[in-house]
Amino acid sequence: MYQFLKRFQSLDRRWVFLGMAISIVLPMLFPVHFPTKVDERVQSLYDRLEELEPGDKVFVSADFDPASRPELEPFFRANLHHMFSRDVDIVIGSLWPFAPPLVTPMIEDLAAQHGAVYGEDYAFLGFKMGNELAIKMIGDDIIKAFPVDSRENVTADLPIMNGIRQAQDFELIMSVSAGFPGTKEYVLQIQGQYNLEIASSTTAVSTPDYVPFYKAGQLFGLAGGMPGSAHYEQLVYEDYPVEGVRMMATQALDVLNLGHLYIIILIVFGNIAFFLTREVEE
Amino acid sequence: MITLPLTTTGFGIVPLTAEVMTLSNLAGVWVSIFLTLAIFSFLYEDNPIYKLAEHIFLGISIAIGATEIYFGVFKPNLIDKLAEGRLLSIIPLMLLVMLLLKVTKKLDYMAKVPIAFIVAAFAGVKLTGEANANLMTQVAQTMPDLPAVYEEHGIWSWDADGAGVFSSIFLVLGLCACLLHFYFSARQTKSMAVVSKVGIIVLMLSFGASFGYTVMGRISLAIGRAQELLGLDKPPIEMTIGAGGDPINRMSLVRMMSLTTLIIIIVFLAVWQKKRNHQED
Amino acid sequence: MKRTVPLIISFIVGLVMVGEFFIPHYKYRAVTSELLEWGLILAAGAFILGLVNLVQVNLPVVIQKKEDWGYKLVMLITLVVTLLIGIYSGTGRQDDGEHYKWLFDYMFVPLNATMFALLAFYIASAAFRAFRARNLEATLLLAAAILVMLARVPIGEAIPVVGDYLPKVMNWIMDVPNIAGRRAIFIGAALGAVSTGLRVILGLERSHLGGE
Amino acid sequence: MNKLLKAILLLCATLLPTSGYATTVTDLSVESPKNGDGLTLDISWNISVEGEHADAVLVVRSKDGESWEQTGDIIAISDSAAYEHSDRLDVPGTWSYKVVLLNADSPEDLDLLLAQARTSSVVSGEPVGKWINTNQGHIALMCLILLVGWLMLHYTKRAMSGDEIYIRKMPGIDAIEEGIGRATEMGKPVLYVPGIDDLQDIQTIASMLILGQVSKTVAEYQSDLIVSCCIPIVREVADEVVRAGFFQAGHPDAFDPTSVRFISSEQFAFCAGTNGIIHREKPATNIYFGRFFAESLILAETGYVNRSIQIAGTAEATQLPFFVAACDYTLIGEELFAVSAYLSRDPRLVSSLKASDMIKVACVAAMIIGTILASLDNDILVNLFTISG
Repeated sequence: MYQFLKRFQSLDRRWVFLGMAISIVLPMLFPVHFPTKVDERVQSLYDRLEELEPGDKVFVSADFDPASRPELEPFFRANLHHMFSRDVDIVIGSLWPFAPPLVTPMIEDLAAQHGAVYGEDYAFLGFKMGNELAIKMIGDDIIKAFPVDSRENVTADLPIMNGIRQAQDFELIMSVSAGFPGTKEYVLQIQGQYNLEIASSTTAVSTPDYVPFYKAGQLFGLAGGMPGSAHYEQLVYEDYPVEGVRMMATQALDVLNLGHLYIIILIVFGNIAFFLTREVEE
Repeated sequence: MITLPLTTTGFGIVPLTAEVMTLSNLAGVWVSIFLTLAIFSFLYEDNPIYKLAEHIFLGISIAIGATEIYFGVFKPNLIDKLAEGRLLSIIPLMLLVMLLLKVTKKLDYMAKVPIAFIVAAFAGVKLTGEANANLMTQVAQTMPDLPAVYEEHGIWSWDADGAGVFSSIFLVLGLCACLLHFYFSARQTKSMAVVSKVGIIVLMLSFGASFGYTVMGRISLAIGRAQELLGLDKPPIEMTIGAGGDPINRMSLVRMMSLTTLIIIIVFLAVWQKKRNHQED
Repeated sequence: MKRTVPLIISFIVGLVMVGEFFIPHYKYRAVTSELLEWGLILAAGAFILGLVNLVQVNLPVVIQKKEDWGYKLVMLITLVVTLLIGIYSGTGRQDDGEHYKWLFDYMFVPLNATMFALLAFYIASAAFRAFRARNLEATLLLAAAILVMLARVPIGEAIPVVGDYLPKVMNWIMDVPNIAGRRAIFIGAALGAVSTGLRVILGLERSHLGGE
Repeated sequence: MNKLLKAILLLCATLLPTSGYATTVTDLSVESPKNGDGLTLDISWNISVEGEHADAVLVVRSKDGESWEQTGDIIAISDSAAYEHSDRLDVPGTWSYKVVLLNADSPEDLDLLLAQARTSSVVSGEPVGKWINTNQGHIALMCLILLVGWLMLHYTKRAMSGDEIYIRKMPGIDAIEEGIGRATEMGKPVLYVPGIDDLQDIQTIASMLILGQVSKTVAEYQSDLIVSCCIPIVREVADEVVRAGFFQAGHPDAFDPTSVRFISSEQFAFCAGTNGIIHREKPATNIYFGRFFAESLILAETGYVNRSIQIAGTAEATQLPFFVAACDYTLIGEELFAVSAYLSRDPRLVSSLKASDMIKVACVAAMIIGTILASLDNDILVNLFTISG
């Protein structure tokens, strides 16, 4: 028994890797769907967006890169779909250098679906370097932060920017954030100073960091990780259905089941083996 | 909280429009599959295919970062403004030149001025931001009105995820204990030790939550890659390659390409491993 | 001179940026937003330095054909080619059919995403081999982690009886102990930022300027 | 000619009796906001509706009686209600405002519209820019910053004049020396990783300060040290620091310049390189102090498998769980900053630490008293700590 456990503990880690791969691929090939309850933080985000009137302006900060795409793309798409469906004007900007090439096709795709006009119904201001400094500038003078948009138009001349000078002039700010700089920096730098309404969609890794901001009322909604995106997807596509839409986060959430179980089993078995062999050694 | 009946799963309804895939797109999909599997081959062992992919990654990520920074900052905020003849923009240009002098041996001390500028600017901005959002607001939010909480949730309410007077007091005292755990200039008395221990317990629960979420985040990323390798990232439409030809299902096509690439990489690894074993003998 | 000028600049710039929070007047804001813009340009400038450093480190390896020089060459070629294509393509670089977009979509995206996806596998391995409940702290941490992992996926909710309470307990951990712990770390970080910030502005902290 | 015509039309319009719909604009007022920037005016008005009403309203403004221009969007109306518009100006000065009532057949041209449509009376105002924000919260924050500054200077003075400021010992600190001792016994090196962030990060600064002490101890034990760096400039500073440490310990000859290594500035390449060191050179003790990201897990796991003693410290909350679960000792958050003060005894660091401690105690007191006061319906402390717009 002791020998077995000892051998078990020094199992080549490539077998562990293989197990992980199987527990991800298997439920994708043979999907099993479990229903899930919508989180209160996502519900509150959705409800606030439902209060928007046609013509209201929202600033979306798309701060993610390909690595965090699986978690945030479903939210970003559903969010644009949600706001376009409500005739809300959307201005998008980004603080991550790798975000523009990633989000431009998504924005154009959704704008085309809703027949939105560039410059009037939506605009993409592009990437701005400088992390906290850039956020401070968005709070201070967004035209100065983004003198030209991603298509080299003069930002101040865009009809959608009429009456907009700083972050405060937007109805809401949506921060789709994969880390630094992102939601936390928005809250730190300008939320309190200008009393802004901000909601966040973020990766699982950052979620526990942002919950205190949500509880303190610094964020009005928080969609965390894959479940957050999946819940929001469910809410949006339930009320604003689209034919043939792929609910990527919902699909991924079903796959996560086995992945989590696998990790839990590894921790439990690893510890059992560790304690049994340690007792024998002592 | 409400429970929603789910009408469409991820594999839902699919529009049956045929699309044309250009050869460049086809090549792109294959390259992307190859690079993905090449990086994953590191899980077996560090090998030439992985090294190749890794160095391509280094080169391309730096170049794309530089391009986006050029179009996102240098062009609009500096070059365009200088071209307009804005005299004030000469100052950042000078600071920039001083910064770049860092690579020289003789004038590298000049870079201290722009470095001082940027560090001080960050320090100033962070100072007020942190003190406001992370200190003042967080403290202000940890002063619950207990009678009001009792009226709303009672001592403990399962319906509101355990909100209530107990949790409110736990939050205040827990936070105090954590803060006192970080009180370094206090002499270690018995009561301080107890408070400190409570602080540690609260911190560990907090880290546990973080841990669980991080596991979820990392697996989510792997799921994203698997979705692409299995062709689940886009609807499985029928498509033709180039102008003519028979239509083929996108999902089957991607899966076929993934499988072939996987086999090629495995064969390569096997040969490489054998050759290496041989050399070692 | 070499020492005093940076210190004076630190003092002035830092103080002006702190004032930004307290002084709403537009004339003052015009000054701060100008300074912020310079900051943005300098932050971008640091990237050029990195680029130069990279070439300085790798080019000699290729020229002298040291170990792995082939890979370094691939890296430098990829770098130069992508950079040229990017600058040449200009504003429309992200349009369909552009080479830059192709490089981004089919090379950069999978590479970046897969690098991070490797961590899912490392977590599995670490879970099996390194995460041990060796003391009270680690035990609590692992227990809370397992609970969150279970509650955060649909299958956890599907467990009879326990499944109803699992998300509630998890939300309680997130809303109460998690917030208490985070706020303590936040407050600590804020105090760190305030004291370090003041040290920088007052010229007491000089490690970024090359020490004493 | 056109202008003259417009002027005549305008005159006629003002002379014509107001008729049509029964919508009236009342209480139109212009105010400069309390802590205004000098380029903002708040306009507010009430609309009362009886029977058939106008479809929408539009706010127009004019500087010093010059031509009128639209400001903001057209606002649709349906009921009697109060409206407000926060107007952004391009230049300061006296601005006049009026509200124009619109219906379906109002002309698009603004001059014609102003001539034909019914408008409210004109009000004027001048934006006032404030040179200090007088919000309670802002004042409180300023006092707090000044207080921290004063405390720091106060304790620096005390520390410099030889006053001992007590700092408690943290469990990880003893482990550092034990780990170095163990490495000496085993004849294996000590590995030190200062995180992967740039020099301007406070955690990297703290790590460099600790490295100075560690290298001194290593030199005293005559053991070997490997420092693995991710940022070129951090390597330069680390090199200086270790050299100085060996010098202070009286063994300047024992310092090996190749022991402080630059691995790669790319996160995962750095990680792979450091993993290689752990695998091949088998350090007996691994010390990770600084700012870590995703690589924390990989390093800690490799070290665990290699059976090294591992001591970690970071303020990066998302990475702490992995260090706690896989390392023998972990310094959490602020403890990292305290270590440098504890080991170096530099008055500037010690005084910062002491000042932070005092504020912490003040926060604890504020929260407990604030909770009691809030429960007695007294929000004075809550308001003091709340900063709003």
